[in-house]
Amino acid sequence: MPANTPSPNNGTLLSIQNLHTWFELRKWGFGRAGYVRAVDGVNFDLGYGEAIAFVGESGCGKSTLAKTMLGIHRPTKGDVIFQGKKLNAFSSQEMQWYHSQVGYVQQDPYGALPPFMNVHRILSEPLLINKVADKDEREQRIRDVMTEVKMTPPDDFLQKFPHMLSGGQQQRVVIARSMIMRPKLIVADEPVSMLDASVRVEILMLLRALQQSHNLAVSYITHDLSTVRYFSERIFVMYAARIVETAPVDDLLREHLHPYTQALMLAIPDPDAKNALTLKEVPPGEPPSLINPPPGCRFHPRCPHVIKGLCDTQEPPAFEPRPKHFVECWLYK
Amino acid sequence: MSGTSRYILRRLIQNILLLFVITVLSFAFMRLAPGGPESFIGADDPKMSPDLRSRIRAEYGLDDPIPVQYWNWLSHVLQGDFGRSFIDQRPVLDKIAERLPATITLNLATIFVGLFGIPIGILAAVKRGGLFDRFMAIFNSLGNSVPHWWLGLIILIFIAAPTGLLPLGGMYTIGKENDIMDRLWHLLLPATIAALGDWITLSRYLRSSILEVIRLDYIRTARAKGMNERVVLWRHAFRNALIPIVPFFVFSIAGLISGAVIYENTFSWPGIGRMAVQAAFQRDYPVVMALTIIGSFLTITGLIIVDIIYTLVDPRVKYT
Amino acid sequence: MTASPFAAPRKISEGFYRESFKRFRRDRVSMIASIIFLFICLLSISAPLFTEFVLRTSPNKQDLLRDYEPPSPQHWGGTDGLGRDALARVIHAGQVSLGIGFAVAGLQLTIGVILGLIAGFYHGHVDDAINAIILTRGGIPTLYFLILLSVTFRGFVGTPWGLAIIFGLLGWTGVTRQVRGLVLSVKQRDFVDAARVTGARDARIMFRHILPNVMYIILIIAGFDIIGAMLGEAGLSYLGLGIQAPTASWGNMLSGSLDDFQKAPWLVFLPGIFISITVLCIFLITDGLRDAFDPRLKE
Amino acid sequence: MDKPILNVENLYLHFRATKGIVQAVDDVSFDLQRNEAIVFLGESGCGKTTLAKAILRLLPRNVHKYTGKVYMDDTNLMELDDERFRREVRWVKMSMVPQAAMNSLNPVIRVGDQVAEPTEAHFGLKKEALAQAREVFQRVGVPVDFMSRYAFELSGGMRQRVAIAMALVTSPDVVILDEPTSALDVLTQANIMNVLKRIKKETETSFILITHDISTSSELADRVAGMYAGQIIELNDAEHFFSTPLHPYSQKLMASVPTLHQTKKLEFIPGQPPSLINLLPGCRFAPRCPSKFEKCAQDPPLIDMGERRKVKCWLYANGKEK
Amino acid sequence: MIKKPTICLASLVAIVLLAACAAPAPTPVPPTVAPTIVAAPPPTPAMVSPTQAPIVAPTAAASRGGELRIATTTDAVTLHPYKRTDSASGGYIGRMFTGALWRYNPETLEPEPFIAKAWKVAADQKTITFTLNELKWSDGKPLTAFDYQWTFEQAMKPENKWPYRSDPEKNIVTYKALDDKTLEIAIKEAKPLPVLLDKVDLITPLPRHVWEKYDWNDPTKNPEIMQPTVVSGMYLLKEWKRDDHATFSRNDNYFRGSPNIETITYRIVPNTSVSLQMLLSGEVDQSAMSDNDFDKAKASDKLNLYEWDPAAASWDYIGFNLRRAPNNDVEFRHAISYAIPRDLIAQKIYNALRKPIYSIFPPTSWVYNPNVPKYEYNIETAKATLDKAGYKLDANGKRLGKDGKPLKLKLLHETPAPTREKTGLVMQEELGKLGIDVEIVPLEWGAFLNAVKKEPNDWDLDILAWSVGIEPSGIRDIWSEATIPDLNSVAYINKNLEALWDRGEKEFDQAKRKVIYQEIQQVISGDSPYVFLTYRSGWSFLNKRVSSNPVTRLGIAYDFQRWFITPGK
Repeated sequence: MPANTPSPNNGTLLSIQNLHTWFELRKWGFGRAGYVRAVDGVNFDLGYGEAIAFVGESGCGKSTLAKTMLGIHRPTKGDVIFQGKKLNAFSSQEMQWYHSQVGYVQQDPYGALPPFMNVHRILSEPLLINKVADKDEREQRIRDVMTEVKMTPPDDFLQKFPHMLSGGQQQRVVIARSMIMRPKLIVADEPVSMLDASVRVEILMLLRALQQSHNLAVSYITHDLSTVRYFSERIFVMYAARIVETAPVDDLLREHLHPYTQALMLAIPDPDAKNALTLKEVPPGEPPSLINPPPGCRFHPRCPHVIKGLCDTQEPPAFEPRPKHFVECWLYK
Repeated sequence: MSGTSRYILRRLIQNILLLFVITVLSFAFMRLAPGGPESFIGADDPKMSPDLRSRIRAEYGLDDPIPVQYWNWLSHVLQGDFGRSFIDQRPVLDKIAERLPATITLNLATIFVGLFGIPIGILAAVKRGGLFDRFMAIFNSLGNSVPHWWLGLIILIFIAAPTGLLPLGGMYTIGKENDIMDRLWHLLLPATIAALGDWITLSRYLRSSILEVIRLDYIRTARAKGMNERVVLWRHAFRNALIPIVPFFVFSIAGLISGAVIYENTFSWPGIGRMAVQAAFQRDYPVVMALTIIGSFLTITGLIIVDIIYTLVDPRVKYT
Repeated sequence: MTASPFAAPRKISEGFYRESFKRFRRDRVSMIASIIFLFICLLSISAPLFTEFVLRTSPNKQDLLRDYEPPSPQHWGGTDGLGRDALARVIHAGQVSLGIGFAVAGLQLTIGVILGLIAGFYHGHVDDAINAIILTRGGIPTLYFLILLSVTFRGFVGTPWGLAIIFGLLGWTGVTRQVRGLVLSVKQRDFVDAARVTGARDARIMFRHILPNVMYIILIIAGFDIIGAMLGEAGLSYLGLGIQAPTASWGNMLSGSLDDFQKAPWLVFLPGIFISITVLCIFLITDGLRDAFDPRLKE
Repeated sequence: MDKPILNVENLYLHFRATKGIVQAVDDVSFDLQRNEAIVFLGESGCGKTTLAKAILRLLPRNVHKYTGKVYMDDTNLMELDDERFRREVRWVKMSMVPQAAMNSLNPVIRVGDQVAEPTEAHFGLKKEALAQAREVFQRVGVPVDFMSRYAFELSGGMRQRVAIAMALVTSPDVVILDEPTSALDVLTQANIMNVLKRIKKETETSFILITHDISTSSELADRVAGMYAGQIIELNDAEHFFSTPLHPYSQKLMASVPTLHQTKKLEFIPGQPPSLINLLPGCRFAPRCPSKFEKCAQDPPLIDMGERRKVKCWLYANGKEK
Repeated sequence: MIKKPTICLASLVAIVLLAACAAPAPTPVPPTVAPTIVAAPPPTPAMVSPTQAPIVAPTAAASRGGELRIATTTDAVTLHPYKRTDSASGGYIGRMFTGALWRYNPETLEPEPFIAKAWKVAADQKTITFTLNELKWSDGKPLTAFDYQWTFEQAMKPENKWPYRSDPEKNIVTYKALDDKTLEIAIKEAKPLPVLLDKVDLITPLPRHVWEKYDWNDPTKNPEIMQPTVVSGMYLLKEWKRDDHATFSRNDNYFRGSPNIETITYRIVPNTSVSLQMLLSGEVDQSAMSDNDFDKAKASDKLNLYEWDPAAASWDYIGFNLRRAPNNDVEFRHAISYAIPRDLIAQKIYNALRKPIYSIFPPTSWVYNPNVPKYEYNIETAKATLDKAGYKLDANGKRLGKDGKPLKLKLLHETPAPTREKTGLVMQEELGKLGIDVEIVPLEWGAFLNAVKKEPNDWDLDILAWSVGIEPSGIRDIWSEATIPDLNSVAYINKNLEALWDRGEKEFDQAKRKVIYQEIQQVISGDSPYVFLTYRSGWSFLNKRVSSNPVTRLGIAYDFQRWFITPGK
């Protein structure tokens, strides 16, 4: 069991072990220029019915992690293990089965829906692909799932094309599609960041409700720490392709150990007129390139607490300074 | 070595491979031709005696195994020896070298005239919906629907011949080889007709490209900055609008070299294009082969030049 | 759906294509061009009937005593050097010219779209290989290549099918390049990943999810392919390398009649007008399609 | 209270579209004091970006109605002809930080030149323009040697700073910030907001901040204008708006903002904003409003609640808070 | 000057002409300076057809100088007299080199000395001795019999690959210079004088003193091949820009006196439409043109038209592949012959610039036999002949072969060649009336030759042409069994006929020879291995400012040095 992975209470649905997803930078014609190390050594377990959240800035590799979990990208190293079975070893039939077990909710609902299909067609696709042969059953399931995502009556929507729906409705269709095969796991990659503030909450609540009523495991990926507490049980903070801190939500919000998490918490404002009066302390610089990440701790060039000779040379392992609270930082050694 | 020159070096290497493929293709075609290679060297001439026939076979090495033949041929080509023309026994390269200046002159003139598409495109874009724009739209549609060589011929026969305003072809008036004005006068119609397609396409593309660029954010920013419209157009819009046009030049260059074949035949232009057609009828395979290879070489060189221009126009393009 | 208990009153749905075609239908120029083009196509398809029942002649019926007759009520388009009815011949030649146009477009699109989809979708080595072919093809000037082919395979190049096949084989790279570019961008769109996570296999993603997104571009490319093939055939005929008589095409009628310029100008202008009008119509139609389908104009 | 630096009265900007008239900016009035920052808050499609364009007269071709008064220094900018507006207002009195700096910077011109450009264009001094650009680069925290780079060579944060530098280089009275941080990461966002705050403190500049991001907007706002369906529905000082907003929409909106540092019950607004085409008469929020009553069928006026607070809601018809 | 081989596939000319132009039309061959020398003159006086143009006889007052401008669609490919096979090159070479020991008198068409002052035939009728005139190369060096001998020796070397070597190889026994002025040539078998002259006059001498230094074959090692500097003919090449123009300036050392016209310029244009425009506008004096443009040119007031009945003819025909049925049935061939409207073909396809021909010799030949069967066009006769021969119609109106299957003939012709195409189509139409289907297979020249000559000879009809000289014996090769399939591509075998040819070549009495050749015509027409179609009549347009020689049956091109240009006209 990898060190930074608190074990779930009710059995492991999905286990990520030492996962690396690198992308080759190709030169035109021949040769290669290097790799983008989008996911570079990630471990965690996800229990049945558990909701977890990945938080990180854009480019930290969280979307790649999501796509690797979903089998869209093949891991360069390490394994995605679903119900004890390694994804890498799946045949294409097994992969299809796996895809019926997972759902995917993306950031941009309009982009996630094929523009040339109407809602009915979009929802039929997974059923057809997974060979639900009976037409009536398909219709029944389409209507059921539409009701579940609160698009009622379904007939008002089924013949519509995505561009005729509002952003919130589009995202409901996306959720409906991801739910229609009755999956065990939903990966939601920034499901609300493109939506307006008033709709965001609605969609998050819908997801939460579905998670609880169906005992779904949900992996919620976001850059927005403030929505996390309303949604998930555990938080994984990612920085430069690695998970730097993991803890149950409340623990983490109460006590953030990693300097990066600390900076993040500090930078996120709550709406308050007083904000205008003070300058914030923000770490300088920008996240490193994933082609040549800095040696040692990847945050060390920006870290206010950097220990010379240690942080800049050795990659920190995961420490567990508090129970179930893991952090990759030499400060907690 | 900078990224760009490294890129160009690599392009060159690739292009050598590419030319190699082209040599294999053109050699293979000759072998595959119905009647075989003998048919090209007139071995089916009824007046030819059998011993002459076998002598010719031996001379052309037709009795060697095919890879050997190819290798022999290729090693000569690499030394710039494309063999002798079947028709007049002259070295093919000499024949081509003699014609190349004419073709290059016409092509450069064509490019030059074609560039007039740029102001037309700009004007049409700036005065979008105006009289000029609409006129050009009609002109372009009509101009695109007529084979241009045909148009050229009609002009020759119905305008140039009766009025004597334009020469009926040729590069210069015989006896006035050094008269620049006379040469330009002879270039006028061929270059214009040959450039017509480019003209039309270029102005159309540029127009839509400018219209596209004009509605981008940075143009709005430039306007918001209170720059006057001319500066906005020239400094901010034009260069950006050119970038998507660059691939057009790629096609244009390939088209030029091919187009020479047609227009040189229409306007009695003594370039390689005419030679190609003649060689085709004379089944002068060494010439056709060499022209294909040299035409490819020219095209590829043109494409590399376009690439370099690309880096000049667009700082974002850094080849690695 | 009809047999299903869920058969609900079907609402009129407006997909992208339906909407775009609606816009297209509103465009008067495009509609007129479409009608004329359709008319020319129908005329060509029904050439045997048309010539027999309307012109009351046949394209190959000779009358050496009535050669080079200018247009008259009896021969609307005049007659040629063998006393054949020029209009009847032009209409029959339309079958060949348009046939070549459509065959070339079909061939180029079939090869080009499939390879473009594959190249764009799989990227990597397949893409490199296809790119290498495109690059090689792009490095050879078309006409020289055609001359090379016509020197070696003259008989083949001179037949309509041969010409169509050669144009098709030479021209698909352009289609591939465009389709590949589009696929590369469409592939980035989220619904492709979404389709994959629903378990769709590659072929399904390519043909059912990506292809519809590039379909309208393909329609436009098809127009240009037809134009290119028709004008290309005419150009080759001019050089004497096009379709060989006795098969008549607009191209070889046009270039063949150049000899008759002085004697029978109508023989020059008749195929010229047919080529020009057809090309112009296709040109206007594709222009209209582009406008109708341009997503930016949707606002 | 000083005379406002900018006073907008009854500004309308309507467009023609195939389906009808888009009432993107519909009777907007507000004023702005020197060194004050006003935030226009609203969801996407409420017309806030169009408002910015209307003020700077950056109009598309399909304008249907463009009326109202925009006063700066006693001049009604709406009465100036285009050429004078260009020379005397744009970047002289008012500048703008456009949405998405990547797109608003010309990809083929070095950023230093782009920043220097307004000075050069309006004051015609090439050398000084570059010197000024250098100075403003330092102020917004961009290394001076970045001046010779192209936009694509900069990170998102740096680009945004360049865009801000460009807006500040001519020291205009008013800077319009159109979603200046929306595409950026949290830490970068905080950095940019720091820059803006510092500039606001150091100079006399007034800001119009246009955003949908309520939390971030609170970092700069002195006053808040809530926008809904092309109209201002509430004008309030930041203090009150973020804690006790007046309009039911503002209240609901504030309730939907998740907070990090304190726990609260999140709410949402069912339904969706109306399309700006073919709007029905009456309060535009009424269909979604929990406090809707008969009067809402008529268009409510912008009711003055005193202390520069205004609200467009019948609930306040008698001038009192609910 | 270069000898035309007695027979040549006329199509070779056509194909080369066509090579450069896109609007292919058989174009009149540009005038060659020297007459075509083939055989003995006819005893009858030359019949010169009426001409439109006034004939300005060259006089001493003829003005000297000026430039003759000629537009042509085909440029020469080589100037090597022993490499060229095309007529354009032949034209250029003819301007520069003269070698003809004798020529036909343009008026009487009888052999007369030319470069040779006189000749003497030995008693064995095998050896002939020529005495040469006082001759100079253009560089002033003497042109001697040794130049002839040297050139002959070079040309006959197998490695030098003279395309027309086989004929002299067969006939010539000795070819030697006895002194500077005397050339002795001997052939294998005794022949009558016209045949003898025909066989021995084959060398255009090259300047040995220049050429000896160089390689014979390789243009890179022999600059004279592409740019001759020392010539024997009327003109020197001044400039040659390939596919653009060639300029010639006069040779003052020409043995018959320096020509009047100072320069000749050929302009190469891609097609006859353009060259015609140049002719009409006066930009050139003489031009290639299509038959169809004849009327237009005739109507021009700038041009003079010259017309003549040519002494030697080029005629086209439809050949029957005699290897297979039903072509091997002479009745069938006769029937087909009846179905060909020669008059219409001549008038409509060739714009009346060709005339019908019924035999292997045109009516202008001294051996012409007017009594050969003509098979005048008559569809009913054709049908009747077929019916009689047992080719019946079936219910669908299709003609059945002897095997009971419907007849389907495969017609090959060369392409691109519009007149052949049209002829083919007429053929198809007319045979259609007989109930016979004709499948037309147009083939590019090389492929065409292949198809016609090579196994399995899968064809029934072909369209071709022969160019025939004045001397009748030269044409025998195409009828001999030995030349199957090269020249005798139809595989026509008739032993009696071959005996007649032999006799014709050995008979010394011209009158008896005529009888023999008339009999030959009778036999061939009776056998009908070909359907003879048309022969080309002579015509030429010249700008009025150019004054040529009087028109004879050799045309106007003889004695070109006397042509002149009236200045300012």
